[in-house]
Amino acid sequence: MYSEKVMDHFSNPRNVGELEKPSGTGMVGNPACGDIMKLTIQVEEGVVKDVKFKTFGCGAAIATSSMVTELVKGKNLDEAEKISNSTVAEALDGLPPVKMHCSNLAADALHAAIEDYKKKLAEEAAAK
Amino acid sequence: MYSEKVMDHFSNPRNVGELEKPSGTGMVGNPACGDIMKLTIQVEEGVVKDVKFKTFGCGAAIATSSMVTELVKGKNLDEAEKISNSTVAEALDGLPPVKMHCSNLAADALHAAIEDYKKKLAEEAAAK
Amino acid sequence: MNRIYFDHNATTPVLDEVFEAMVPFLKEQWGNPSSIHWAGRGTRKAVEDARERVCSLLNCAPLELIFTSSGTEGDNHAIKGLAYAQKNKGNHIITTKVEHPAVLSTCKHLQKEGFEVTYLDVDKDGLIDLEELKKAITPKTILISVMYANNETGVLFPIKEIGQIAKEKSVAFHTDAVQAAGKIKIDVADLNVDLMTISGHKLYGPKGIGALFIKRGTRLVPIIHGGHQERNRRGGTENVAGIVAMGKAAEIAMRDMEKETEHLSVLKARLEKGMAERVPHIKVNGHPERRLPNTSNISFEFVEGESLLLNLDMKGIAASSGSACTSGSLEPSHVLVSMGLSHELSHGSVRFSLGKSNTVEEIDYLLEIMPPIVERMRSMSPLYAGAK
Amino acid sequence: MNRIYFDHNATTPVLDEVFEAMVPFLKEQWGNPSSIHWAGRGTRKAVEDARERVCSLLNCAPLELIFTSSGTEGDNHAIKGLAYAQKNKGNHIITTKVEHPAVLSTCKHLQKEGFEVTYLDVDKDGLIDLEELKKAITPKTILISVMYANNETGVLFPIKEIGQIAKEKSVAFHTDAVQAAGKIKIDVADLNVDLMTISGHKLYGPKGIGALFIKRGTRLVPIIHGGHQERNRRGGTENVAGIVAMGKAAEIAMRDMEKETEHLSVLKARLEKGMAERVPHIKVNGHPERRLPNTSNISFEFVEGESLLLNLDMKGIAASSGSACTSGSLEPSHVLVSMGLSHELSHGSVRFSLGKSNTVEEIDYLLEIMPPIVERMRSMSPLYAGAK
Ligand SMILES: Cc1ncc(COP(=O)(O)O)c(C=O)c1O
Ligand SMILES: Cc1ncc(COP(=O)(O)O)c(C=O)c1O
Repeated sequence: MYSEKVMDHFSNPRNVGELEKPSGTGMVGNPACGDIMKLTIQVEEGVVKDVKFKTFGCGAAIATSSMVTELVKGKNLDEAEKISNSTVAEALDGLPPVKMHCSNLAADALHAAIEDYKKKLAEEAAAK
Repeated sequence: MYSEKVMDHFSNPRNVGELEKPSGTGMVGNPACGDIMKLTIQVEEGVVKDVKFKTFGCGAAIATSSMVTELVKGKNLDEAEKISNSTVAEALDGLPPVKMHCSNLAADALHAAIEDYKKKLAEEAAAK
Repeated sequence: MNRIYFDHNATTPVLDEVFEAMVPFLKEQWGNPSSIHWAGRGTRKAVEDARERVCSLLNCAPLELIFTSSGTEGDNHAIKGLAYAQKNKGNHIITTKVEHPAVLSTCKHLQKEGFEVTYLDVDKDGLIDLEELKKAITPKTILISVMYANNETGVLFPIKEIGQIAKEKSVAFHTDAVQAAGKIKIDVADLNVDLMTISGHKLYGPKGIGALFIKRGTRLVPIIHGGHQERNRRGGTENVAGIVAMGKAAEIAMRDMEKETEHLSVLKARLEKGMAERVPHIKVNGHPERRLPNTSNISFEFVEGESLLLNLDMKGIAASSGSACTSGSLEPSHVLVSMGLSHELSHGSVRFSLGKSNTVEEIDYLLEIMPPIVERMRSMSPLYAGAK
Repeated sequence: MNRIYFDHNATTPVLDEVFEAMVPFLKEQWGNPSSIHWAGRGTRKAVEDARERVCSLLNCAPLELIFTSSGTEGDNHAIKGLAYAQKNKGNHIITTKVEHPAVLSTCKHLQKEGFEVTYLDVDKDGLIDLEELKKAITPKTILISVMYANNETGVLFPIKEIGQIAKEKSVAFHTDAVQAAGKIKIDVADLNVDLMTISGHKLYGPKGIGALFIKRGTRLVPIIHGGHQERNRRGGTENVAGIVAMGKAAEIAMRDMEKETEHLSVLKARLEKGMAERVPHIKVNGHPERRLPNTSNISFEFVEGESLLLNLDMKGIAASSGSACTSGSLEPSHVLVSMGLSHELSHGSVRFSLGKSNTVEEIDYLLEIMPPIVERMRSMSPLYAGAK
């Protein structure tokens, strides 16, 4: 059912955990769907220096979470925002059709985290 | 499908043929049903002395024809008239359910032959 | 006693290769194809590989084929499924008088539900008149169902021409190809067919497995609702071993088709020529050329078919009278009666349907024993006397 | 790697004895049971012998049982067949929210055709309220369909009591006994059941064969119309090898039932007790006592079922999450949700369904590897942090 890459990321997920003081946090999904992803990012000088994930979900959900952390690390925010769910699925050599929707939201989590970071930046700027 | 007795009478049918000068002739069945039986009887002093059959039909039709000739030979007319289709079927150790109707009309042929004989007798008597 | 099987249209033996192909799926690989663990993964792949093989036989795409449990189920699924799906468009179905009971009973059932069915006549050769078909089509016509090859006579219908007519009138077209598949080349891409039924046990696979071709875009109401199997078109855990067997059987049929056609044609010609030379008062039923290479339906005047079959059986020869499926019945063959044969001639028919393993020697043995059998049965027939 | 199979509710291996019984009907005895010649006679007898064996398992008469191609077909045949046969009497059907998709999809389809369906709720143990059932019955109710044993949780429904209610109200009663047959004693004579579905591949027979008990006098509209097979109740050439296999499987199930029940109960108790001791935050789903001897459905809080299954699979253990038939879906189990479990708990469930060949060692291996797997997955879960 799953590609070897998916199984690799599922069995050896990269960057599991939660950053202690993240620049931004993204949480997407819902329990009805069976997938919840939480992504924390550390942004320094416009570059994603560190990233960690926690995921409740199926094999696809965990593998896409892991993959998105690999893809984004070291990228600047512009590049990071261009990472889409299909970028992630492709990097994993594809996902089963039934998994293309619900369980493929790691990029959404990333974008939510970036948004959160930007919002915080704006708030900080406004507070100054 | 058929009992051994049926197969015996089918493979070695008794009394096949047509009497040259029968006392009575019975012909029953129709081509739509796939069975036609012709029974000729020789009656002497109220007893069926000889009997022969010709049958167009399936295994059951041929076996019942053969069996009825065996059953009736030597019987007086009263006894002969008591032979029914179920007597014949029983004597053959039964017939498949689907064959109980159409192909089981040897006794009918016998009764038709006896009727024919009686009619002729009556006509002869009337002619005298 | 030597056993000779001339009843391949009733069912075929399972080829050794086919049996060998299914064994692993009964012994080690018995997992449910829907399971995501080790036990299921191999069987899912096996099902999809088999699907591709069957698709090759018909020249269709894997998405266009579902597995069924029999030809009968396939016919029901195609006809009811299309009728229910298009009942808002119309309620008229056209078929022929000589279809298999799987089609006829289904159509009769639909009549009870308010559908109207036209049963086209056939001529003495067993073929329909295409002009009549055209005339029968009304704005309410939603489906034409005409068999590819008749099971009793082997008569081949002009499927491509019918498909063309159906296409012009935008009417869906189903063909029951149960007797054609594996015996002659079929190419659905070339045929304008929307639905095609086939069955495993008529092409040297096991009983209990069949397939239905559903052209892309053709919507059917399923007859077996359930899980997501077969892309929601037929529920139920897949008959994996049967499916694998059907795939193998299809592959072999493709591989051997040319050789087999040649082999069967030679045997059939020998049978028909020899029988005509040796037995008077016989009639080969069905169009002289437009027939399957393996099927010879012969009426023996003045005698009844079953009694001939019993005699043949006692000599080890298996043949049939009418279709195997109606052999429990006393009705004369509806196919032969529709072709205008008298009741006697219809009742007096024997179908010899040949197959892979039959030999010239077997045909010659039949030709040797048949004349005395027919002669003996005729001597017992009240119909014969007059004819002599 | 050692392979351990804990997914017997999805499908079972074909027993060697069962395989051996079917081989002759794929190799030498491949005749059509409808044929009157030598090739058909033996297979007709084999079919009828098998029917008697399956009837013994259910305690019904041979006339009351037809063979189908699957449990799903049986459910469709029973429910649609009864609904169509009695549609003049009423259009209301009562079932439960936790039926197998074979029943649920069929009922949903009937709703599209104008039938009304009541789906009874279940309580946290997975059982229906009999008072609610009684209240749901109206003069228009023609059918009650309640499963014998739930496939996901193993919960056993009070079939005898439901049958009594149905009888009092003169409503037909169908039970999907696919998961019960072969695992617990079934006696239709004692149950007031009119229709009962069973399936071969859940009792160590092959896939693609099932049976439907139809109580004498119960009229159904067939879903597969065709020849005269199965006394006109289901057309199509019989799946002889499958039927023989199912007969053998039924015979073995009868023979070994007591021993198996004991064996499975011991294993299940060990599994549930051991798991509770070793893994915190788990919940065994379904009524504590009224369950099949072989089924353990366990929710592991904070983690998702499929990821547990993948981990188990990597260690050679086959289990399932939800029913195998819906494992291609992302919906949480409708059964667990109906029992009031949260979406998280429903998604986090694993079904261990044990079988004949499972051993204490296998259970112990599972108990050994499960805690670290769950711990690892929980450490990755955003839901877990809060709970600690
Ligand atoms: C309770 C129940 N009913 C029906 C079915 C369907 O049976 P089959 O797979 O034979 O179609 C299953 C099995 O998947 C089941 O568990
Ligand atoms: C033309 C035709 N259609 C349908 C069928 C039914 O196929 P099955 O026996 O697989 O149900 C048959 C075979 O009996 C047939 O010859």
